[in-house]
Amino acid sequence: MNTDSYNDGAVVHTPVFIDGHSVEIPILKILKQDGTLYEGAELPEIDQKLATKVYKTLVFHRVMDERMVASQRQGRLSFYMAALGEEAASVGGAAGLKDQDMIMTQYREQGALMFRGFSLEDFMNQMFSNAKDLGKGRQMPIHYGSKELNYMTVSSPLGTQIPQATGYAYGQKLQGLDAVTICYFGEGAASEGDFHAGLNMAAVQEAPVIFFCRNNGYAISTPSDEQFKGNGIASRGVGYGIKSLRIDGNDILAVIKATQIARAYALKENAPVLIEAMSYRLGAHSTSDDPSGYRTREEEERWQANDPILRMKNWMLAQKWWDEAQDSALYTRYREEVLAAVKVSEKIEKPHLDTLITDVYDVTPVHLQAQMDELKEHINKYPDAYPFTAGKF
Amino acid sequence: MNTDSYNDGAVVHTPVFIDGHSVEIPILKILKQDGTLYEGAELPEIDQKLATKVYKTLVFHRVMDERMVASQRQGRLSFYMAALGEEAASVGGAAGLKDQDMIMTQYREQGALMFRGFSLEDFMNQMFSNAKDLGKGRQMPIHYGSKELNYMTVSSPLGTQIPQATGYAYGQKLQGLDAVTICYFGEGAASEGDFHAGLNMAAVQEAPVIFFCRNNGYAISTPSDEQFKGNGIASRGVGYGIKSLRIDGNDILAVIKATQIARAYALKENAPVLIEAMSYRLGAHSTSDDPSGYRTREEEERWQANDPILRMKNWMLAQKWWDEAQDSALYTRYREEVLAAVKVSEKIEKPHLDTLITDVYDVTPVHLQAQMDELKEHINKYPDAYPFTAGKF
Amino acid sequence: MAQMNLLHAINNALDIAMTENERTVCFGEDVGYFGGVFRATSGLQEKFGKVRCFNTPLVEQGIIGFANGLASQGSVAVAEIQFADYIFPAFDQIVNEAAKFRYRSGNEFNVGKLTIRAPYGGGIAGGLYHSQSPEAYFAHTPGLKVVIPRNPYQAKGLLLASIRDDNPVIFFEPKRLYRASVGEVPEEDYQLPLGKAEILQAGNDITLLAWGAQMEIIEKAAEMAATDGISCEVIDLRTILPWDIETVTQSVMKTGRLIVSQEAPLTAGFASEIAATIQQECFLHLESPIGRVCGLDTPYPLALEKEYVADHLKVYEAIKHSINY
Amino acid sequence: MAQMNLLHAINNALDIAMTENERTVCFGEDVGYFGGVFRATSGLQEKFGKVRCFNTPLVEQGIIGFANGLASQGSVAVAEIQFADYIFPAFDQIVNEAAKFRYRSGNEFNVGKLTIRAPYGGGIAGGLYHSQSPEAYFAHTPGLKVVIPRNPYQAKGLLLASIRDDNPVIFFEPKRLYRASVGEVPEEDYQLPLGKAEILQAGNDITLLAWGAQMEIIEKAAEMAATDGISCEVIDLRTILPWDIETVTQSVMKTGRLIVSQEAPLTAGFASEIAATIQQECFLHLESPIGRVCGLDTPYPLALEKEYVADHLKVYEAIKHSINY
Ligand SMILES: Cc1ncc(C[n+]2csc(CCOP(=O)(O)OP(=O)(O)O)c2C)c(N)n1
Ligand SMILES: Cc1ncc(C[n+]2csc(CCOP(=O)(O)OP(=O)(O)O)c2C)c(N)n1
Ligand SMILES: [Mg+2]
Ligand SMILES: [Mg+2]
Repeated sequence: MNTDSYNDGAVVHTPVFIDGHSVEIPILKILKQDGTLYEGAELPEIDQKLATKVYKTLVFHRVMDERMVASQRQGRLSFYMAALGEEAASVGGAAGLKDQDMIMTQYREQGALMFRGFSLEDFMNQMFSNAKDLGKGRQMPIHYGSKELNYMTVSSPLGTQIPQATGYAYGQKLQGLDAVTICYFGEGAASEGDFHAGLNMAAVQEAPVIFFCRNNGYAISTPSDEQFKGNGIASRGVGYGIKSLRIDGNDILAVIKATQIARAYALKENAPVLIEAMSYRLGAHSTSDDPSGYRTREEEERWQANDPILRMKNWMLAQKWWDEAQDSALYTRYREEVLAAVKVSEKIEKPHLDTLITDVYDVTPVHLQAQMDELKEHINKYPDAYPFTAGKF
Repeated sequence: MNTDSYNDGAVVHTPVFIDGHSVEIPILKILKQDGTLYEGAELPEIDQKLATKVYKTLVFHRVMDERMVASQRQGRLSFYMAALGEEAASVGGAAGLKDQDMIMTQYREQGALMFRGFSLEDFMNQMFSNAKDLGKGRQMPIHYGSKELNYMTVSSPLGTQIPQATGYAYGQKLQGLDAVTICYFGEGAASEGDFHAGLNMAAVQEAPVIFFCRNNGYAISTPSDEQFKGNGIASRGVGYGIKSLRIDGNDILAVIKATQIARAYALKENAPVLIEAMSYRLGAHSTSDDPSGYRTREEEERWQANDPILRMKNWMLAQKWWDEAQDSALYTRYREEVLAAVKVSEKIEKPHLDTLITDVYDVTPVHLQAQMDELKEHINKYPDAYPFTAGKF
Repeated sequence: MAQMNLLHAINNALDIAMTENERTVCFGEDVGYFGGVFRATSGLQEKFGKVRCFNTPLVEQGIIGFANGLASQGSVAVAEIQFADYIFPAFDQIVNEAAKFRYRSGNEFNVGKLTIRAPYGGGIAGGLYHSQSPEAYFAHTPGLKVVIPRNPYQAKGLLLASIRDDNPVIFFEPKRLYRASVGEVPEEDYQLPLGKAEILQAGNDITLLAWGAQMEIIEKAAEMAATDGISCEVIDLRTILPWDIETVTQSVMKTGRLIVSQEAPLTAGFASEIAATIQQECFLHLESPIGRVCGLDTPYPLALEKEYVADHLKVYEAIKHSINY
Repeated sequence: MAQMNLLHAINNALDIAMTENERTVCFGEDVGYFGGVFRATSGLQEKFGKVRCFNTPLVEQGIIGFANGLASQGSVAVAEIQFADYIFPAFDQIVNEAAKFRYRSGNEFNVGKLTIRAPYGGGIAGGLYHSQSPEAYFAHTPGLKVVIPRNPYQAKGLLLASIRDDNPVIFFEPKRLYRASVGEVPEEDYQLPLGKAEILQAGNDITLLAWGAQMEIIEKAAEMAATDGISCEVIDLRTILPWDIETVTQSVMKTGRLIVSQEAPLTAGFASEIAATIQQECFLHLESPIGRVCGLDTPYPLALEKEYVADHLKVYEAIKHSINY
């Protein structure tokens, strides 16, 4: 009984407020921007093979974002969300985990899916909502998901994945699996009630879940100092009795390190861990957004100097695991591949009309089938009005 | 910009978790159970007049609870919720405020309303849902409210009053009033998403609101260690950047002191304060509950020793502001008054049939009036079936 | 067969579900050691351990969020919301998440293994917040199933079917009947079909349709009408979503008249959906307007509950009105 | 009179409301400095200061909880929910709190000064979570008003009326029309009545009823029908709750036929309430079943949006079906 024990703690006889200053939150940094390590820094478990995979994923991420933003500008794609400047959070998180771990994301973490090996075609087919999209063309671009790769399909309502991750991890524990769940979210989404629910329940229900907050300074136009007044998101972990860690989110080695130790801890202790990765959303919120309406170029430039991909490259070069020629070849290759893939995917036809009503339930109920039958009759009557489906069922 | 400044804090190069142990939360105690003060204790602003009013309110509270639980057992009342053993939290909170301050409660804080001067008749009329109930007989017993006394009508859904209190306080600030809002809730309700919303918004929107958590160890049958794993509720204030204070909730002087300084701070700084009062729900959750199904007699007995009313009485006696003769006379008088009031109120007739549809909107809409007309016709047809209203409209 | 009240029947169904599948988990506020404030989960923690039957913190959005995640993982999640009146904080997790989980992912993921139990309805002097019948709020949500039993036998069979059904199901339990409704219930496993209405009494003159605790009311009204020589066909809808249009249509084709009664307020309640559909399906067969006997369009009251509710007398009047139209 | 698009009209209404009463406050996600993601509150922070027009943290239940408190205090709270799809986390604060505030307190307190604005509806390739039309979820809730304008002129007049109305109002803005719909709007203050439908076109053969962005669709269908010699009476409901039964009844008494069209899925949508009520009110005057032309009973799709929506061709077919019944 908690309230019984309150007599055990410190007692005062004049009021003493506690506040944000009562807790000091250090930030973990391993890699400097120039590619050298901080003195005394402890590396994550990483060898050349893993490092190369991570680095290539980062570059692929950067290239795909760049190409897709351009495609959207050209009117080929309806919508896109880049992760410019904060790619290390998602790629490094996946790199610190095992393949059997579940990844639940907000939306700006496609890097984790890239690391898991989702194919370029799969990405494209989702974005072009075509017949080959695993999601059957039902959600807006960037709402990826893959059962095979243990990557939960993205859902637009913010924060909902947080208590879900707790439940998912609880199920993994129940089954005795060697697996945890990682749950990504932005510092904005952390304001949702679901955040509170998910973290508190994880602590109480002892779920092996890693909460990974990308604190990138903005929620669309809202700067984080209009989002909360506490010391970031990590300080909240204290209130839930959750082990918490703040890291430099642009430091790929810190991200991998943090995720690795969080995984080990969560699994061993059946307990959640909270990681707050400090970063900055260098690009627009999405292709529908223009940040010049709410922040300065100077601020953006300050953060350009912290590029996580360049930082890792500098390290790779220093390690002699990588060279400039390989680097430019990689960028060139990825650019060509992405461009080629766009051209293929944008031409693939739309999903079959029947997919409009499948998966609402496990089995299509009578009333819905009747609605489809009526729809088909209608389309047959006005084929010109429904050019993508007329004559195709 | 928050994320810019993260480079200013402490930096580490090997991971260091922060956790509940990172913040030490002392508890404020002023009055010992024997009625003497702790050495060095700072008294709240209190004179004999205020002290006497507070003490009388406490006794009235104890007596009314006792009588109403008995009335419920006798089948005269449908439902009741006592605050046995934690009366100091509500009475002391009201005593630390000014009359113009808004009080928003959960349900176990009738003490604050008693302090404000809600009449015994008003209490009774609410509980008996009769025609004189200010709430027009629409809510279950104990859902009091009074515009005149700045006491917001109680609402059963838990936690909803928390962001509402933030909004209310914001309005007070906007109008430039010398007034704050106090918001009571249990440690169970603090798990709701609305808690997170209300506290974070209060910090960000700079609202002069006092969040007053009654941590009484239980939410119905759920002990607080199955409610959260953090260090109580006060530790959460840290995460929101809210000044927080833990107090002995059975120490009336600590409650008044904390509320007084919280009010001054909130008003001066336009900022919220969080108070966590440690106490124990000595009685059943409500008259529908039987705690013997989930906790031990021994545990209850340990807490009986901390009776807040006895503690204040001891102080009053020591101050020579009160004597035993006065005390037993007061109990006797209140018992008689309550019993008499029950007898009057239970006989007052039910609210008029028209109150079934008034106050749904400011003005009754056509469709609702039509439903009422139809209902009246129906009742006229079957007067025996609706004995409380037939023939009375 | 044993005599069980509605609570026992539910407890028994949960016991069977937890016994047959060790991945079945029951949780909610006060659900663990204490067995729930109504005692529906009584004894389950003792029998299956704290990991499979437990208290959650007091946060409905968290309970259902957690349940969604757990179900998507492949566990069988049976979540309790303490009162249906308190389901609204979880509305987003139900309507935006659970209902759309399978569709939005192209069936990569689903929460078919989710069942949400919640006591609903009035008649217990509960006032605004312990009396609501919120089924219509969920009925506008493709992807959900909504089930409401009328008695212990139905409760056990429908709950087992709900838990095993591969779609998220909201199972509303008529709390007024928890102890009041007692009947023969087989101790062994059985299921009753979802999506199928049941004709309790065949009749020729008019169809009466309801669900849950309201069944008692329309049965009583049917008895009264019988003394006037009116033959009522009495139907229990049982599943609100997707509902059994076929059975109701067939009945109204025969009787030519329909009264739907629900506890919830009239406007935009589920009775309205039924009326809208049946006027379309049976247009040429209807001999009088479809009547809806419902709560008034107000919050659920306390002192005037008796006047407010759709009782048997109001249903009886509606029957006569329809017949004499 | 000025030419304004729907966004300008709303911005203009907010400007008037904030100018006339210094206790009027506008807030929501990104509403402050940036002026909202659709820019509906553009310029307001600059003009009225950060205390009266501000960003909130990203928490819809908090926004409405805060708004309830603020309104109960006597301030005029105009809260924005960024998309109607994200209103569900606030469902409890709306349905259990705002709607019942006055009733439960016996009118000691009320949140009449609350207005919730939210862009709603499809047609913008928004998929499941940027397309929903959730009006029916709120229509089952006594105590709320629900208002939906069809064009800039209506938007300004109805929004001003909503803000000034002494009841909590949910004001859904058809985001597809934000920039697409342009029209003459007086710069000065005016109000349009809540609870009153508007007959846009008188006709004799059939009544077409819709609201919001769906008005364009039924008007187009009416034009098509006109070339077949079918005379349609076209009505904009404007207020969903409480709705104008009288105007619709009068019209259907005259035409004998009714088609209701809504963007939302068919089952338990608000069209069902209308059909249920009108079959009752106009039973002896109806010459064919009341038709509902709605979205399919699925989540809102993306790739197949064109096929999914209740477009003018589907309405036109329904008209013919009704006439030829
Ligand atoms: C429940 C909900 N409310 C609002 C939105 C609209 N919205 C989409 S992204 C976003 C900002 C999210 O910010 P943050 O969590 O910091 O993530 P970031 O975009 O910075 O990666 C908002 C308000 C939404 N998707 N869901
Ligand atoms: C939203 C909501 N969920 C559940 C309930 C049912 N309920 C009423 S009181 C209570 C326990 C509250 O515990 P706590 O907040 O600690 O207050 P205490 O009773 O200890 O004073 C519960 C679960 C409710 N009223 N509202
Ligand atoms: Mg962000
Ligand atoms: Mg408690």
